Amino acid sequence: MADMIWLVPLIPLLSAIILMLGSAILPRLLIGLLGVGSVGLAALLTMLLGLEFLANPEPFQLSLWTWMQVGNFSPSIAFYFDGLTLVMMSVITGVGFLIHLFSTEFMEEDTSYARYFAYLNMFVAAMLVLVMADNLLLLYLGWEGVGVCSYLLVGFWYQDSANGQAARKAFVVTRIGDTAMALGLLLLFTELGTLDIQAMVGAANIEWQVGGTLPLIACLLLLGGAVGKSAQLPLHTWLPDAMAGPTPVSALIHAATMVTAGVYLIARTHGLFLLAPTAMMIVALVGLATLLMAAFTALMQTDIKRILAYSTISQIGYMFLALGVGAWTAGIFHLMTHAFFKALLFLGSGAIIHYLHHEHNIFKMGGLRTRMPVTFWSFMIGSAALAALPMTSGFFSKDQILLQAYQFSDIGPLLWFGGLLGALLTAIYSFRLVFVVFFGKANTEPEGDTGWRMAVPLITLCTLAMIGGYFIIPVADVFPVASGDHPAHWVEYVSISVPLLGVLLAYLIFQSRQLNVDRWVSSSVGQALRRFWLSGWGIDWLYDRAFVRPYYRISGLLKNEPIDAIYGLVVAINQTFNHWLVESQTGRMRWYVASMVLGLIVLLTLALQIPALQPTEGAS
Amino acid sequence: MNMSEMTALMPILMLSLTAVVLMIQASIKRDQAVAWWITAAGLLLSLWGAGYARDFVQPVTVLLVVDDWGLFFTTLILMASLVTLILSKESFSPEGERKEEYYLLLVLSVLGAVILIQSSHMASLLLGMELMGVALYGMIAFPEKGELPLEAAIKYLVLSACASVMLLFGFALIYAATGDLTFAGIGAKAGEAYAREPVLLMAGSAMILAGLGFKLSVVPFHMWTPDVYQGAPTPVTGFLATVSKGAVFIALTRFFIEGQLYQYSSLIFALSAVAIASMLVGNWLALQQQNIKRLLAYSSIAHFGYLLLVLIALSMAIDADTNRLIGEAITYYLAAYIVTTLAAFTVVATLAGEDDSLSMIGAFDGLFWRNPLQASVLTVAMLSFAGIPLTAGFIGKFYLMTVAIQSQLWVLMGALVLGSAIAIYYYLRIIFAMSKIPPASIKLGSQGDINKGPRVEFGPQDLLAALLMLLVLLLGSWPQPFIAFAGSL
Amino acid sequence: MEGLNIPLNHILLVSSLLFSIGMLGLMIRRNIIFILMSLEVMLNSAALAFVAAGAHWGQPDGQVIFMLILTVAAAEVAVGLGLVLQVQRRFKTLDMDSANRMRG
Amino acid sequence: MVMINLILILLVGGVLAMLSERAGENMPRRVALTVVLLDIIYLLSHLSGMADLTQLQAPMPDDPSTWLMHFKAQWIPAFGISIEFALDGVSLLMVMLTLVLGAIAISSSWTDVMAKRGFFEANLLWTLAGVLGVFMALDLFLFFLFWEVMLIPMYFMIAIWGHENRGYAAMKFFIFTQASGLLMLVATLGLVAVNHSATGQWSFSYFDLLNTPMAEQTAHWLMLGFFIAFVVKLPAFPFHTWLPDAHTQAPTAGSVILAGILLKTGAYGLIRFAVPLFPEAALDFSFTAMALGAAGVVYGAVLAFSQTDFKRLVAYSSVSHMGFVLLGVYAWNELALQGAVMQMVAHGFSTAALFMIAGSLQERLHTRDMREMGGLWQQMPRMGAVAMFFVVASLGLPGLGNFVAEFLVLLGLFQVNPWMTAVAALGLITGAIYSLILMQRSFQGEPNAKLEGHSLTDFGRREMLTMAVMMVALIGLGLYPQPVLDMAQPVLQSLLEMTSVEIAP
Repeated sequence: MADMIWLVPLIPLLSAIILMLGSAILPRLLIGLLGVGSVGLAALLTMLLGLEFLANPEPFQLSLWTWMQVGNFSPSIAFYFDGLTLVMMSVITGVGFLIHLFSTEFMEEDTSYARYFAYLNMFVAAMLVLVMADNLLLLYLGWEGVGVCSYLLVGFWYQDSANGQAARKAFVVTRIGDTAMALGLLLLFTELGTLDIQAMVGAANIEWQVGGTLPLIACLLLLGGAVGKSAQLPLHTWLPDAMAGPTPVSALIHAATMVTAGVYLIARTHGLFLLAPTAMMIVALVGLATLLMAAFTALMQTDIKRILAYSTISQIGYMFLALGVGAWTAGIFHLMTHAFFKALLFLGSGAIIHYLHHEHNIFKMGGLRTRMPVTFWSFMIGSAALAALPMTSGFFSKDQILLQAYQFSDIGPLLWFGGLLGALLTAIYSFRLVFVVFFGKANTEPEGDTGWRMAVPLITLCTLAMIGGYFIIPVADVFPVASGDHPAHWVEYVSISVPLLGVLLAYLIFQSRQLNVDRWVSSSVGQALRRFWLSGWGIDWLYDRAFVRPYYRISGLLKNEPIDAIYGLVVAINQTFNHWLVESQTGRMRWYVASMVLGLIVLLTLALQIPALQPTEGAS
Repeated sequence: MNMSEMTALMPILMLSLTAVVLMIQASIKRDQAVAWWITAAGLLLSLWGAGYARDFVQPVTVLLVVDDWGLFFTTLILMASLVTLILSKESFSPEGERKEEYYLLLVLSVLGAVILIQSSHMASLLLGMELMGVALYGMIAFPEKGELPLEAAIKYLVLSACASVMLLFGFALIYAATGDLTFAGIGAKAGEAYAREPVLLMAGSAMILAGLGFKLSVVPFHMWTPDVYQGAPTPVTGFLATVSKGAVFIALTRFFIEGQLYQYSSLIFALSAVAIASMLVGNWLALQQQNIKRLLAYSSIAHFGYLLLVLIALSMAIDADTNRLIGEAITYYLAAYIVTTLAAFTVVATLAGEDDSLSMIGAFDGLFWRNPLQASVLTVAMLSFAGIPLTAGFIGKFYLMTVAIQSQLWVLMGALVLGSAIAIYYYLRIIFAMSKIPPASIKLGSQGDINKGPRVEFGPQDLLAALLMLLVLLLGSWPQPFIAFAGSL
Repeated sequence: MEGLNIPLNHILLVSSLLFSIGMLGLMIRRNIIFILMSLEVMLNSAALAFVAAGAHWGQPDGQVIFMLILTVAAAEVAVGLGLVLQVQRRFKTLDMDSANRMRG
Repeated sequence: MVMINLILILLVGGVLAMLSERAGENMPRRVALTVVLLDIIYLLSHLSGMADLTQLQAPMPDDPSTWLMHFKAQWIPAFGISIEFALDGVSLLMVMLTLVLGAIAISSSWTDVMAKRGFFEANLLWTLAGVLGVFMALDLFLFFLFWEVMLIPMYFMIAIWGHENRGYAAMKFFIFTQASGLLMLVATLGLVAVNHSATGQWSFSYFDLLNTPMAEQTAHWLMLGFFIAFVVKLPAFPFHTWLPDAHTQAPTAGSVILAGILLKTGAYGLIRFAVPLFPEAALDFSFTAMALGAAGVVYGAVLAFSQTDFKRLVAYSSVSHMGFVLLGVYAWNELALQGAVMQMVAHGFSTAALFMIAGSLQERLHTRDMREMGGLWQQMPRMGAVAMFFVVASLGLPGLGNFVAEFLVLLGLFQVNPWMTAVAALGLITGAIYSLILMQRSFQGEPNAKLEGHSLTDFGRREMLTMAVMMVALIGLGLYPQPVLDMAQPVLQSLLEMTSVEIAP
C-alpha cells in the first residue's frame, strides 16, 4: 500500500490532463464523474494509507527518481509520509472531494465545465505534492503549482477583467513571498548541503546553535513564503480580492487547503524554527497582529464572501500564533477544524449566492432561515464552530491555542489577551452574519433550496464541524510534546465564556436591537474607524501608492528604451559629420584647389615640425 | 640596352606597338570594331609579354625596374584594362559616336600606368603619370553629349595638373637636396642630405606625398573624386578607380621604400594623419550618398586610407617576418580592392550605362527579383568592401589588422575599426535597396512580375560580372595559393 | 661663367614664389583660360627649380627634366584648350564656378 | 567529416529549396523541412554509433582527441588557419537545439511567408548552417567566419520579409552585431599575435591558444573584445537595444531562430571562449559581468511589462532571461553553468513558442498590438491554453525547464554572491508581472470590440503538433533534466578544473 502513495497525486493530475485535452468532446456527465471521481479515489487511497499508518505509525519515505543531479545538489522526486502528512492529505482529499461534489451542482450552467474541473483537479494534485514532498524543492514545486491553479481559478471567469486583476494580484503578491522562500532554499542548501527536510533539520541541529544568525535569516525567509501563501500581514491583501473566483474554489483553496500551506510549511520545518526563538516570536506576533486586524475588518464588511475571507485570514492568524508559541499540534489541529467549518461556511454562502441570483451583500438578504433550512443549519453550526462555542470543533482547537499562548514565555498573557479579544470579535462578526442573513425580513427571494449534490457536502461538513473536535490527530511523534502543566483555572473559564459573550452582543445589536450602537457608529470617530476598518486598515491603498503606481510609472517611463538614446547620439554624431563634409563638396573647382593648398600647407608643417631622424630599421 | 632588357620591357613595348597600330589603322580606315579588336589583341599580347618577362627580371637602365612584383601588378592592370575595354564596348556607345580614339587613349593610359608601376626614377615616374593622366582627361571627356563628362574632365585636368606640379616641385626640392633622381640614389644620399638640408628634403617629400595623395584621392586631396567618378563614363570611372590608383600606389610604395622615407618620423606622422582622416572622412561622406558612383568614390577614399596604414607600418617594421607580411598585405589588399571595384563598376556600367539618374540607389530597388545575377554580384562586391568573411575584402582587412597589431599601430587600428563599422551602414543600404520586394509581388505572392528598369539579357558583361564575383569569392574563401604567390614576390 | 653663381636657395625661393603665385591664381581666378595660365606658371616654377638644382650639382639631369616638363606642359595645355573649346560650346561661358552641376 | 556534412546538407538544401520554388508554391517549405529532418536523422545515426552519450568521458579542453568528434584540415597554412571542427557535450546540445528549432521555425513559416518562399527557406537553412558552424568551429578564424556569415541570411530574412519597420530593424541588428564582431576580430588577432610572439608560429586553433601566457593588461583588453561581441549577441544590458526591434520586425520564423538559436551563440561563446581563454581576466571581470546580468534581468522584466506590442514584450522577456545566462556563466561554478546551459535550451523552446503564438495572432488579426486584442480565449481556446502553458513556463513554474535553469543559476550564484542573487531573484517577481499581463491583455479580459464579427480560426493540427513538441520538451526538461545535465557535465567539469588550475598559480 505504502508504495502506492504516488498514485494519490497522480490520479487527480491524470484526470486533469484528460479533462483539458478532451474538454471539447467529453459529455458533461463524464466530466463530472472524472472530476469528482478522481478526487474521491484519491480520498479513498488516503483513507487506506491512513488506516495502515494508524496500525503501525512508522513514517516512511518513497523516492521515485532523482530530479536533477548537479554536483552534490541532488533533490529527488520523493514523498515523505508521516502523521502530519496524513492529516493534511485527509483534509485535502476529504474536503476536496466534498467541494468537488458541491461544484457539480454549483457550476452546472457554466459553459467551461471541463476547464473548471481540470483546474480544480490540478490544484488537488499540486496541493498533495506540496504536503507529501520529501524535500523543499519538490515542496516548492507544489507550492508554485497551487499558486498557478489558484491564479487560474480566481480568474476563472476571465471575460471580466476585474477577475483577471484579482487573479494577478493573488499570484504576484504570493510570488513575493515565494521569492523570499526561494532565497531561503538557496541559503539552506548552501549552508546545509541538502534540501531533504529530515536530513536538513538534522544537519541544522548539528551545525547551528540555538539563536544563531543563520537559522534566524533562514527561518525569516521561509516565513516570508508562509506569510505570502497564508495571507498574513503584510502580504494578506490578495485574499479578499481572490473571492472573485467561484465560491467552491474559495472554499477549497482560499479556506481549507492552500492558504494553510504556510502553516504546514512552518510546522514541517519546526525543527529549524526551534533553533531561532526570535523567528518564532515574530511568527506569533505576526499571527496576533493579523488575527486582530482581520477580525476588526470582518466586522465591517457587507459582502458575505469578504467577511468569510477576512475571518479566514484571522483564523490563520490563530494558527500562526499557535506555531509561534510552539503549540504545533494545536496549530495543525486548528488547521483541520478550520478546514471543516470554514469550508462549510463558504459552501453555505455559495449555496446562498447560487440561489440568490449572485447576491453578495448580506443586507440585501435576510429571513433565509425558513427558505433555505439546510443552508441555515450549516451556517449555524459553521458559525458556532468559528466562534468556538463550547463543544464545537473550533472550541477545542482554539482553546488549546489560547491556553498554550498564555504559558508562552513572558509575553504569554499579552498574546492570550489578544487572542481572546480576537475570539470576542470573531463571535460578534460571525453571528452578525447569521442574524442579518437568516433572520429578519426577507429582502430577496431565493429560487429554492439546495439540491442533493449541495446538501450532501453541507451535511457531511456539518457533522465534521461538530465532532471534529474529538478527533485525535496522529502528530504526536512529529512534534515535541508541549508542556503538560495547565494554567490557572480562571484562564480557562474566561477563554470559554468570552465567545458566548460575543454571541450575546451580536444578538443584542443585530437581532433584538436592545443594544443600540448607532450613536457611536454615526459619531465622526465611529465613522472614521468604520471606514478605516472597512477598507482593511487602508493597507491596499498604502501598497497601491507605495509599490503598484511607482512600478507602473517607472515602467512607463522606460517604455521607449532610454538606453537607445545613447546609440541614437552616436548616430546623430555621424550624421552631423556627414552633413558638414557633404556641405564641403561644393562642386566648385577653386574651392577644391583651396582644400589641396590647405592640405599641402598642413603636410608641410607636419613634415617640418618634427626634425628627428629615426634610427634606420630594416626595409622590405 | 641589350636583348634581355628589351624582353624585360615586353609589356611596355607591346602596348606602344598597339598604340602605333591603332593610329595607323585610324588613318587608313576608321572602324570601331577593328579598333576594338586591335586593342584587345594588344592588351592580350602585353599580358603574354608580362608573363614572358618574368624570366628576365632586372633593372632596365636607371629609369625602369622590372621585378616580379611590378610584373604581377602589370598583369593585374592589364586585366583591369581588358575589363574596361569590354565594358566600354558594351555600355557607353552613343549612336554615331566614333570610338577609335577612345581605344587609343585607353591603350596610352595603360601604357602610362605600366611605366608608372615599373618606374624607379623621377623622370619615368613623371612621364608615366602624365601619360596616364593626360590620356585619362580625354577618356573622361569622351562622350560628346551631356555636360557632366566635360565638367568632370576639366576639373580633373586642372586639379590633377596642379597635383602633378606639387609632385614635380617636390622632386625638384629633393633633387636639390640630394642631387640624385633615382629612388635608390635618393635613399642612399638621404642621410647626409638630411643632415645638411633637412628642410628641403622634408618639404620635398611632403609635396611628393601631396602630389601622389591627390591621385590616390586621400584626404584632404579627395574633393575631386566624387565629381569625376560621377561625371566620367562608368567604364572610365572603373579604370580610374583601379588602374590609375593602383599604379600610383605602387609607384608611391616604391619611392617610399627605395627612398627610405619611412625613416622620418615627421613624414610618418603626417602620413598617419592623412590616413586616419581618409578612413573617417571617406566613410562619413558616403553615409547618406544616393548616387552609387559617388558613393563608391567616397568609399575608395576610405579604402586608400586603410591601405596607407601598411606604408606607415613600414616605419615600425620590427623583423623580416613583419616586412614579408607588409609586402603580402599591400599585394593582397590592392588585388582584392581592384577585383572588387571592377565587379562593382561592371554592374553599375551594365545597369546604369551613362544615364546618371539610373546610377541612383533608388534605381536599384528590387534588383534581386529583376536581375538576380547582377544583384548578387553587386551584393558580393559590397560585402567585400565591407570586409565580410568569405570575400576578398575580408582577407585584405584581415591582413591590415594583422599588420597593425604586429607593428602596434593602435590609433590607426582604432580608426580602421571605427571606419569599417561606419561603412557597414552604407554598403548595407545598397543591399537593402536591391532586396526590396515591390509591393505588387507580395500580393501576387510570386516572382517575375516586376520589370521596371532595363531588363538586361545575358550578355558578355553578365559573364564578366559572374567571373569577377567568383574571383572575389575565391580570393576570400581559398586565399592560400594567392598568399603563397604574393609571398613569393 | 664666373660672377654669376647665385646661391641655390635664392633660386628655389624665387621658384617657390612662382609656385605660390600660380597656386593663388588657381584659387582666385574663375576664367578657365587664366586658370590654365596659372598652371603654366606653376609648371615653370618647378622646371626652374630643377634647372637650378641641376646647375648646383653640375649635372645635366636638371635640364633633361626641364625638357620633359615642357613636353608635359604642352600636352596638358593642348588637352586643356581642347576642353576649353568644348566648355565654351556647351556652357556658353568660361567661368569655372558655373560648372558645378555635380556636388554633395 | 560528419560535422562538415551536417553543414553542407543545410547549404545544399538551401539551394534546392530556392530552386524548388519553380516546381510549385509550396515546394520550398516541404523541401526545407525534409532537409532539416534529414540533418537530424544524419546526426542521430552517427551518435547512435557512439558510446552512450550520458557517460561521455570528460574531454580535456585542450586535447581534441578526448572530444566527441574532431576534424582538422589545413586551410590557410600561412597563418596556421585550418578548418577545425570539434564536438563535445555542450556543442552537441546546441547543435540538436538548433536543428529541432530549425524544423519548428520552418513549420512556423508555413503560412506566414507569402512572397519569394524559395529564397526565404533558403535563407533560413543557411542561417541554420551558419549557426551550426558557430557551435562546432574550434578554429578562431573559422569561428569568426561563421559568426559573421550567419548574419547575412538572417539580415535578409528580416530585411525582406519583416514587418512595417524592417529596414531599420535589420540595419540595427546587422550593425550592432558586425561592429561588435570587429572587436572580436581584433581581439582574436591580438591573441594570435601574442601566441605568435610566444611560440613563433601562427595558429588560430582553440587548442593551441588555450593557456596562452600573456600580460594581465593584454588579457583584460583581449577578453573585453570577446566579451563585448558575445554580450551584444546575448544580448546583455545595455547592449540589448537591437533585440526588441529585430525580434518585433522579423517574420515569425525569423524571430524563432533569432530568439531560439542566435542568442545562444553569444552564451556559447562566453562559455567556450571568453572565459576559458582568459581565466584570470574573466575572474577579475566577473563582478561587472554579473552586475550587467542582474541589471538585465530586472531591466528587461520592467520594460517588458510596459510594452503594448506582443512580440516586443516577449523580446524584452528574452533580455531578462538571458540575464540569467550571463549570471550563470560568470558565477562560474558547476551549478550556475549547468543552469546557464539549461536556460539556453529551455528559453529556446519557451520563447520560440511564444513568438509562434505572436505570429499566428498577427496572421489572424493583422496586428501585434495588444490594445487591439483581449478575450481571445473565447474564440481560440486551444491557442489560449497553449499560450498559458508557455507563459507560466517563462515565468519559471517549477516542473518546467525554465525553473530548473533559473533555480540552478541562482543556487550557483548564491554561493558566489548572495546579494547579487537577491537582486536577480527580483526577476522571479517582475517576471510573473509581465507574463501575466501578457495573458491578460491578449487572451483574457473582455473580448475586444474591434474583433466582433471576424471569426478567428483556432490552432490547427500542424500548429498543435509543433506546440506539443515544445511542451513535451519543456516538461521533460522540467521533471527529468538529467540527460541534458549529463551531456554538459563533463565539459563544464573539465573547464572548471582547467580554469581553476590556471588561476591557482
